[in-house]
Amino acid sequence: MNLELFLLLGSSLLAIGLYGALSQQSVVMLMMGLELMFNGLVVAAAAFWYYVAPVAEGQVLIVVLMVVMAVEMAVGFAVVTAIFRARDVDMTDMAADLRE
Amino acid sequence: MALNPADADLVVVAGPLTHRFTEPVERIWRQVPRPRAFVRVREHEVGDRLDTASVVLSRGGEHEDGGGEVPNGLVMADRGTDRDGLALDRLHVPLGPLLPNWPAGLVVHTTLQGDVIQHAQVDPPDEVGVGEDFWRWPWWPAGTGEEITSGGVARIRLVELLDALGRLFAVAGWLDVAVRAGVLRDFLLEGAESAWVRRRLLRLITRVRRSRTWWWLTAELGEHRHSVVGDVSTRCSAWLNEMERIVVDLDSTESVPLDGLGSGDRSVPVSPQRVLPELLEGTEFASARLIVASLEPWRSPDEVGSPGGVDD
Amino acid sequence: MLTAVLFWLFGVSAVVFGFLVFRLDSMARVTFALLASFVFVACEVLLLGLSYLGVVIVLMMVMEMVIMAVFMIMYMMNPAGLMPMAMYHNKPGAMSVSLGTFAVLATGTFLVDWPESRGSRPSDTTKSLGESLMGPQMLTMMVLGLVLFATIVATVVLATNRGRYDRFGDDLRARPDDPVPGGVRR
Amino acid sequence: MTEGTGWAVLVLPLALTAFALLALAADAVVEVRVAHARRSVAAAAADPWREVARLLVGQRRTTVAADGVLWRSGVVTVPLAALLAALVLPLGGFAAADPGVGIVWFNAMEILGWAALWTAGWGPNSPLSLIGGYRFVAQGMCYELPHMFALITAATGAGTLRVGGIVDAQAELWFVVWMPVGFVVYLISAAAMAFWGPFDAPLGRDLSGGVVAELSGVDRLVLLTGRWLLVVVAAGMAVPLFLGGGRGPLLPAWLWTLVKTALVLTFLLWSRRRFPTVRMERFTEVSWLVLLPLTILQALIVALVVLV
Repeated sequence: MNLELFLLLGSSLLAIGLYGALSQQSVVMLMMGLELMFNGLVVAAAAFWYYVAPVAEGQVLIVVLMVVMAVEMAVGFAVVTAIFRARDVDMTDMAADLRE
Repeated sequence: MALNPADADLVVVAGPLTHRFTEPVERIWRQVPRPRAFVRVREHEVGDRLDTASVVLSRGGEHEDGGGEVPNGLVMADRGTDRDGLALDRLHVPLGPLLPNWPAGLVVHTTLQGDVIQHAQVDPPDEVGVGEDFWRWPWWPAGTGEEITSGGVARIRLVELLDALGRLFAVAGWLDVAVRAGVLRDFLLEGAESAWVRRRLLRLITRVRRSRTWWWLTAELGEHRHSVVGDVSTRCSAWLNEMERIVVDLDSTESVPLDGLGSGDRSVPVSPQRVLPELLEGTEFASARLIVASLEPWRSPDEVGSPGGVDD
Repeated sequence: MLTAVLFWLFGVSAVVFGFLVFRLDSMARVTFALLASFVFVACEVLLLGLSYLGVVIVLMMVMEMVIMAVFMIMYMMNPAGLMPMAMYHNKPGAMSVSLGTFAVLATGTFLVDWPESRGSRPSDTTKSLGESLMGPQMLTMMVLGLVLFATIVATVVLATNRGRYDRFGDDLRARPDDPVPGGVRR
Repeated sequence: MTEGTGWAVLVLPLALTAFALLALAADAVVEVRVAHARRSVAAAAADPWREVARLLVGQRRTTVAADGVLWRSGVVTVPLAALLAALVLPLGGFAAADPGVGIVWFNAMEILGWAALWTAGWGPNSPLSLIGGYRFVAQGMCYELPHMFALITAATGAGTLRVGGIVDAQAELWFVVWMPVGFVVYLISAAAMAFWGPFDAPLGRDLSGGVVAELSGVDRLVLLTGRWLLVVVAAGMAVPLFLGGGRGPLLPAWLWTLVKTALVLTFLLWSRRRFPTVRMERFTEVSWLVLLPLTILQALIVALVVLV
């Protein structure tokens, strides 16, 4: 068990999340991808705290990450609700034509 | 008594199994897990058999049915606008004819979004087959020329009201009071001493009246401008008042003329087919159950004029 | 030894469940696969001695994912996954981008010469976090609070279609006109 | 506070189940009196055992297009959540574990119930079960925030998140005396988290059992046992948080803990009979507009007292 292994775990979660965020058509699934990416970041931040710099700021970083996740979820769902109400769509491709 | 087929061991059919109930009872029987038993009780055997029996009434619809495509033989939900203006999935769920604490035989076809009833439709009442005669039993002797007392009339009306109240409290999850109402009803049917009944009944009425939670929970529920009076609170309150009023008649041996039967202060029964959809649409499931339970026990319009039926 | 076994157990499970998020058909299962992934990551965080953060991740993610499940069922087609369907766009492209990212990150992980740990780990991590948030990192804490507050206001405004004028009438004095009456009557 | 070794983890489920069975038997006896059934008290007290035996031999059933994985895992998670939360429950001066984040641990484990009940309601593909699951989510949104503030109030008063530390902080004055709002809100949320008493809508009669409507046999036994364990654990946690833990005259600490737990449990059993089921459409406003501000105010007062 060392820093590299934790970072590898974090990177794989981030990569899976990225794949989901890029490939999914549905806004909700896209958010799941984003959440998974943040998940990877949390692992990396915790590992850096433990192996490199065990200062309180490392923990604060994780708190910030968690708040970002919560905000991202809340805003995401509010936007989806608003779009859904207005246009009855939940797909990114369909939402894209809102710009036109 | 089990609330659902999953919790049951024994299916007891009390009374005749008419055409309307054959299919629902069969469906329930299929859902009961093994080990299980099926009992049919005819009218005069009830006492012998029910000692060991738990009666099963079950909810009707198990799975969604309705529009949409059909993959693997399953029916998918379709969509419709909800009360917040979002187009969401709808389920078509029939309630009844067999459902715990539900007027037996009543079938309401509902369209649910989450637990909000978007649309309700009631099956025509002429299909109702059983149970109606039960409430007329004090008038049976009338056919044979026997005398009917106002005490007897009060007794049967109390039984009827306690049954309705028990159902309302059970649906509201107020089990303790529901059980007490049920116990009183059974003792009344067995012909218990009236002083004892009166004492217990008044205690029950006081307890319900004093419960702030109860009135807070049922106020402004099931109000409708045209079809019915008041909300669940006022209907329940009216039942309590009526019980309080007629419980003093229990001992009366005054004979009642036949044409005077059934007249009195009972609320005007309403046609569920017309009223229920108006009352239920837009309510949440729990409220809908309360509203159904707060209406007089199921009576079809063709009962009008028969003894024990309706005011004229 | 035990911690090494646990690390691998939690780590592999987190990745597997993370991958399942984009493999399963049923939206309900997808949500709870994501939750499982979060919980295993929380276990890793606990393994690293950050007890408060680990437990809070579990607490927060369970709530978040249950709420998410409700939204998933509301908005997604095919919530139960009974009708197999794929909703992807540009799958190969996404796959190559994510594999590329992973390759870069993994190489970086092993190429970089990570510095030795400086400072010692505090005995009570919770206390050190609290003191930091209430001391030197107070500004961060306040910004986070404001962001959360702004989020609450903004999301409610975005998501609702009824304002208080719809509820209370023009002079805001009428009794609220709600589809279902609430418990406080205001 | 002494922390338990491995055997405590084994004993804990047994002890909690025994306590739950006792409470169940007492409840069955009360039920017989209310229902005027012509049965002896002894027969009624044996009811729980008979029910356990009945469910053990009962057939497990499934439904059309059920989501078996989520369904069963939801069912199992209910008792699991209760047991995990119970790990920090002190008995006198003894607990299976007394981590520095005990309060947060308790809260997090008890929230597992959200996921458990929702999936258990979702699994069987039955509308009534699903409505039960949704009801618990709505209930969770109502009780959770006041509940958290009640926990935080106790932790603030003691200046620690460790359950043992909170008990020690009540050496002179029980928290219930100067945090009455926190205590009352805790009792309300304890009933709500165990979907118990006036908050039993997820398993409501109007839903024919709701979440348990499609459960039979062992599955039903597991979920209902989990519910009783949750009630016992929630009642037990009120003791170290607000009732001074094992403190009291004459009797040993462990016995006082049991007595106090039994008292809180009796209150929860009584309130189930006393009140009709509270519907969330009515309770939401009360929770957010009344309970939440009150608990925040209580926490603020406690914080000021601690600081000054």
